Amino acid sequence: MSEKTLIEAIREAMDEELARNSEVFITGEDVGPRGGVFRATLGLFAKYGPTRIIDSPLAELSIVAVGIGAAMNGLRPICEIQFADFIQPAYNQIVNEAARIYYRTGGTFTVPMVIRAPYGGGIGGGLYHSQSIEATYSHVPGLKVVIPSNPYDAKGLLKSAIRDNNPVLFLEAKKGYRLIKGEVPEGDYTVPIGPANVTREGTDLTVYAYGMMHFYCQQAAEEVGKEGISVELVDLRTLNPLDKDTVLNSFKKTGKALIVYEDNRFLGYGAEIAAILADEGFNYMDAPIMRLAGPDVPGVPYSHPLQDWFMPGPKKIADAMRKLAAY
Amino acid sequence: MSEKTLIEAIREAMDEELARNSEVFITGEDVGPRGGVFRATLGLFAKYGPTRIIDSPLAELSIVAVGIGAAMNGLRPICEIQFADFIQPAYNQIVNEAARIYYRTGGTFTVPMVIRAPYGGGIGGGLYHSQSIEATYSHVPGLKVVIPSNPYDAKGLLKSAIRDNNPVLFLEAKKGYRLIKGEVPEGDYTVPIGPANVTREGTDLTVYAYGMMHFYCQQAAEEVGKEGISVELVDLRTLNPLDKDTVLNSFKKTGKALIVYEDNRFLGYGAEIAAILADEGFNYMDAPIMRLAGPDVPGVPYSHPLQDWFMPGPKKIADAMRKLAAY
Amino acid sequence: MRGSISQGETSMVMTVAETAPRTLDGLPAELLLDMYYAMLRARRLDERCWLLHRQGKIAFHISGMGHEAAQIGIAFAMRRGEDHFLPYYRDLAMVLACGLTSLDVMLGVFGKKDDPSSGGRQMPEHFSLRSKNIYSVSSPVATQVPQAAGVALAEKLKGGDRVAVTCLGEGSTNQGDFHEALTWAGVHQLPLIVVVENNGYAISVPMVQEMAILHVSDRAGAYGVRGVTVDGLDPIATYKAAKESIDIARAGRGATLFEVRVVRLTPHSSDDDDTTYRSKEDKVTLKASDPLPKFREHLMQAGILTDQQDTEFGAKAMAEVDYAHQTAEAAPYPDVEWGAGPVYAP
Amino acid sequence: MRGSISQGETSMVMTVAETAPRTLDGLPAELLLDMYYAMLRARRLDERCWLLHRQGKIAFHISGMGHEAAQIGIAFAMRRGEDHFLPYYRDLAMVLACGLTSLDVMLGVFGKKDDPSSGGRQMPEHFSLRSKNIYSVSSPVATQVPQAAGVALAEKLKGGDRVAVTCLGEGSTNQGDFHEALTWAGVHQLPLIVVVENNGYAISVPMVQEMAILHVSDRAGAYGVRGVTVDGLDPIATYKAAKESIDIARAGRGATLFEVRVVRLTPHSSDDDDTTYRSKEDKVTLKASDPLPKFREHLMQAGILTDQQDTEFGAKAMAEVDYAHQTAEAAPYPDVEWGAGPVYAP
Ligand SMILES: Cc1ncc(C[n+]2csc(CCOP(=O)(O)OP(=O)(O)O)c2C)c(N)n1
Ligand SMILES: Cc1ncc(C[n+]2csc(CCOP(=O)(O)OP(=O)(O)O)c2C)c(N)n1
Ligand SMILES: [Mg+2]
Ligand SMILES: [Mg+2]
Repeated sequence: MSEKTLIEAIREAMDEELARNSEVFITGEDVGPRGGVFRATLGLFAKYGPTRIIDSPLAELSIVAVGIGAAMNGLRPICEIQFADFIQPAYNQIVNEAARIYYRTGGTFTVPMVIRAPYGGGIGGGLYHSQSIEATYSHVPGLKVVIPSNPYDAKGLLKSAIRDNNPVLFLEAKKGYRLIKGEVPEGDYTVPIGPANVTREGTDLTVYAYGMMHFYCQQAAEEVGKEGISVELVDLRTLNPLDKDTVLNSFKKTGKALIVYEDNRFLGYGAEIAAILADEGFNYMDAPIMRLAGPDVPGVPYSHPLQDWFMPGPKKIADAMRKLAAY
Repeated sequence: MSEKTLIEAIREAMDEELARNSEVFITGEDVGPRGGVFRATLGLFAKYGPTRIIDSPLAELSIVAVGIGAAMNGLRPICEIQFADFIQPAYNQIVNEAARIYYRTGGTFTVPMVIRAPYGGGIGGGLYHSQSIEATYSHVPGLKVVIPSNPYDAKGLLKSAIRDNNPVLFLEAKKGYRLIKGEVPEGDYTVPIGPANVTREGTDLTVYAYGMMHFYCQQAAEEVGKEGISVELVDLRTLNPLDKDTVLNSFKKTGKALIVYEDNRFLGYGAEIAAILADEGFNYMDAPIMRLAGPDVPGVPYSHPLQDWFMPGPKKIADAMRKLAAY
Repeated sequence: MRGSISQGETSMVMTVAETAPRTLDGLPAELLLDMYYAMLRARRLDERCWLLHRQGKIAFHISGMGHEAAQIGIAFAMRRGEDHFLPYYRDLAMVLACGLTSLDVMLGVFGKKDDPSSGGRQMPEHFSLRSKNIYSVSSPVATQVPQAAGVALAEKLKGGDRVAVTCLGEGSTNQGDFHEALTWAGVHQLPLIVVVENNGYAISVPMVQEMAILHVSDRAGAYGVRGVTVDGLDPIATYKAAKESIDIARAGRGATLFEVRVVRLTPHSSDDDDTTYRSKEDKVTLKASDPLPKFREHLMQAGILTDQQDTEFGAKAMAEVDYAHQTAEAAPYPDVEWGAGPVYAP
Repeated sequence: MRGSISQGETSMVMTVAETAPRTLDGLPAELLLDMYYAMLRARRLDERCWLLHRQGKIAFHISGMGHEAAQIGIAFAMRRGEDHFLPYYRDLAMVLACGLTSLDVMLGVFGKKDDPSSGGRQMPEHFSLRSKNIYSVSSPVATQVPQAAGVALAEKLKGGDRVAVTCLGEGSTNQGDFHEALTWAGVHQLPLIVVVENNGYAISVPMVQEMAILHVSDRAGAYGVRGVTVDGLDPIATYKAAKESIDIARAGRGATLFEVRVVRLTPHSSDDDDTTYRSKEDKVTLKASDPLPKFREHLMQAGILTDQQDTEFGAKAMAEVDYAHQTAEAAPYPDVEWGAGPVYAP
């Protein structure tokens, strides 16, 4: 066991799965000799060669579609999208194709593929290198959506995703690639796709988050904890299909919910959590269901005062926790 | 004033705007001599000729992108997408481009365009001729999303959309094209983009709907009205930006909310309405916020027993109303 | 779900008169008669679907009439049922040749439970059959083309010797999917045949409004792949050209953009009315291009096909179509639980 | 928002010695010196950005070094500031030539309030300037190409005589957007020039991995538009070819796919490190291709440019860049309310 960064854990998962199963291959822009623009595939080209690590043409639609075809023909592609923002040309292939093939063929064809994409803001990326896309894609039945919040989960969940027989969109908080560190066991283990994780027990309120925001929520919970506010923190991890039981059980305990996400607020992922709680958790509601999210503007602006204004972070989160606790 | 169908109202709006403003033109697949596969543009090619009514190549990305370019260069394109299902190849151009250009240029460029698309199921269209796409696109700041539920609004809202200086996604309930009829004044009038419409006053519960589902909700409300259940019905009409005041005001009155939509339930449009009510309407909540929606499967299945199983209709809606009223 | 249902289907054993010539245009008589029967059967099935639609018994049909010669020419050049095939909605003759039965198709047309393509979840003509490597037809056009590139890439990575064949209409080549697929095909020299069934129309839009070139195969030069145009009304010419392209692909020498010039004898689909964009005269000319009577004539003139044999074929095809239609009409609909899923594979 | 800020920028009035030759390669000396200065100034500004990045003063820069000759050749063939221009992120020299000032660019680089492209909302090099018909650069590559087709279509529909020029990298031609745009260009004979700045790499991926053709202009045949490849290291050759293409487009005789062969002298961007995919030797060769000293040499040999004139140009460019840098650095950031919108146009 040793401490690794989020991106190291991701690389290790791919490395081990490539070694373990010859059906696995990687394609995407600059994944070869360059090792990816974030270096997620660093060293893999040298180790596995050009038939396992394939630099794709600059064309996301085809990265996904070629992945779909290869998956239907018995391989397990890992498709890297350079930034989540650039997945959008592939939207049709993901939503109308990858996610539907199993259902539309009555289960006779499967599409075991992983689409990895770095998402999120706070890195000076402006409108087009900062996007959060989880809500849009979690609305798609047939697709699984996973976002790890720490290196241990990242490795274990990515391995599960690669072994899954369905298309999995695996979103990685790019801001956390080197910032988030944690213990990661050597060798094989998996974390199942599905279950959410109560990462902090508490009694006053429940905070739901994932990815980078979960990291910030931990800091904020720590902070308000010193003031006597007891926060229960639920790391959703798998956004679709959602672990509704864990979501509801925590709410039954605290009766207060704050959902934190950096995507635009309106119809962002937190809307569904709030809607579930307002229906199935109605009897336990002690306060308004609150959401802290990115504002409804067309993207994270570049200039740093504007970016700071946009992004939720530990301070804004702690304030929201205080407000809800005081309700 | 005379009774017209939904599609006649839509055609009339386009006809009048084409006559009124030479900047307006139409492009899309089969919009020319064929008059569109649903005949929305019937007769317009003969009247306005091939420079105003332009049959496009079979390529939705470009239908939208060419529209964006033409709009930036001073025209007002109406882009017809044959079925909402087929808008997805243009997702990137709509979301990353049309919706962001005004913001990303600091307001120096505008994109005054309308994208019309027939949406919704119940017409034997299977997975790919039945989709509801409003939630996905309503999550996009910078884009307006409009769905009329009756011919009067359709004509008035479409005219407003054509005159609007922003990209407007105008979704038309294809099931209602010929089924939904109503009085439509001759000549010019507009219905503003923005305000929701309380189409039925009631005291026991509020039902939120739009498009085809609003039509069915009217029937269901009528039905349960006979049983003494008083339903207030809110036709949202503009889904983004949402008229939150009307949404909240009705809820303050009834304390009970049912949101009806045919899109997949999870992260469908109703999630946001529920989330808003659970936050800003908390003090008025007398019952769980209920949603009646399409199930979370990858599309409306074709075979009619399966389609019936999928689609919400007057009966299922009436049952949901009864259940909520009885809470 | 179920596999393909073959019960009641007759096999295609031919009884060619002893005296008949054994080859024509370099092809054996048996093959030509098989091809002819395959075209004929597809046509009869297609016609029945139109009839059922007019009778209000089915909700939708989209047809391959006029495309059969091309499709059969290509199908017979494949290792049918082994080579990967990613069809589009007009490929009725081709999916039948590759392994779907008439009953399978009819079950799909009626939206019945035992439809092997989707169990009634998809619209008619959204073919698939896992056991025969017939991949699933989608409605958004051209999505299958880059998927076929992926199928071919996997084949290459696995060291297999199957080729991937995919079809689409000429209008659909305007989608970005087509472009991106051919780019991969060129860069990786994929064992891929992209068949463009060029019938001159995308619903109502004539080719001149769709692209400013005369031959879709002119697009091959943009990708460094072979480009071929053949007369898709001639099954023999199509067969030979397809065979060459497939052999090249199988030998690892790269992909072909394979254009077949065909005619669309019907409106676009049962929802279409083509009177607004095709004149009556055009339709008369069209009829004269019908590849089925042409091929019958050609075989008869060569003495390969006799009147009697043709009558027998016709009767056999009708029997198969009758059986398929009646069985499918009587078959059960899916249970409603089948709508609910499973959504995810285990 | 604001217009372009020109205060402090010097105009490009040239003081050519009486005795100097008046033409070279058929072009007037004034034009050539203007072009040279435009290249030089862009280079100096570009270099300053890299310096600022190394000093940690700016967060990001993406560069046009090596592309300047091509860009200036094309820009000077346009009606600059009138013809529609949809650039991409490497078009620094070209946007400067079309109407953005060095200060405008620097304000963008520093993310300052008065950045006329976006008011600090967009990343550096996401140029736009409404008053000069410079349309807005997006990050997703190639999206501007079908938009440019739309701009050109509108021009045609309005009966205007402006052409639309758009640029992208060779790797980006693999996007479906490119394909669909060229299809429109062919069908409607649009007044459109699609410039492909081919530097042989898409970040780290060499052209051979990107497409199986030698010249991007080979793609023109797929669309029925003109295809041209020129040496983009030669501003004069580029200018002449661009002029011809633009004249044809303006005369309503259709679009051109215009490939310029250039070199990328820097890593892809300030975030890139190209040592993993370009060898040291390659980089030496690269330097030898630098179009700026080449053009200087050419003009000097012809006696069009003198040492003294060159020194003056250099000083002027440096003064402009210093001014732009210092002014932009000192300029205010946007107020936070500017983040909030407006999101919708009134
Ligand atoms: C992405 C997409 N857009 C639109 C449609 C609607 N549509 C179905 S078939 C068709 C025309 C196809 O023409 P072509 O590719 O020439 O094939 P053909 O039908 O002539 O064989 C259209 C527009 C669709 N299915 N998918
Ligand atoms: C749709 C999309 N995918 C990926 C990227 C990331 N990206 C930015 S530039 C680039 C390479 C572009 O190469 P090329 O088109 O040759 O232009 P060059 O940078 O060489 O001028 C990539 C992959 C992007 N901006 N947009
Ligand atoms: Mg066609
Ligand atoms: Mg390049």
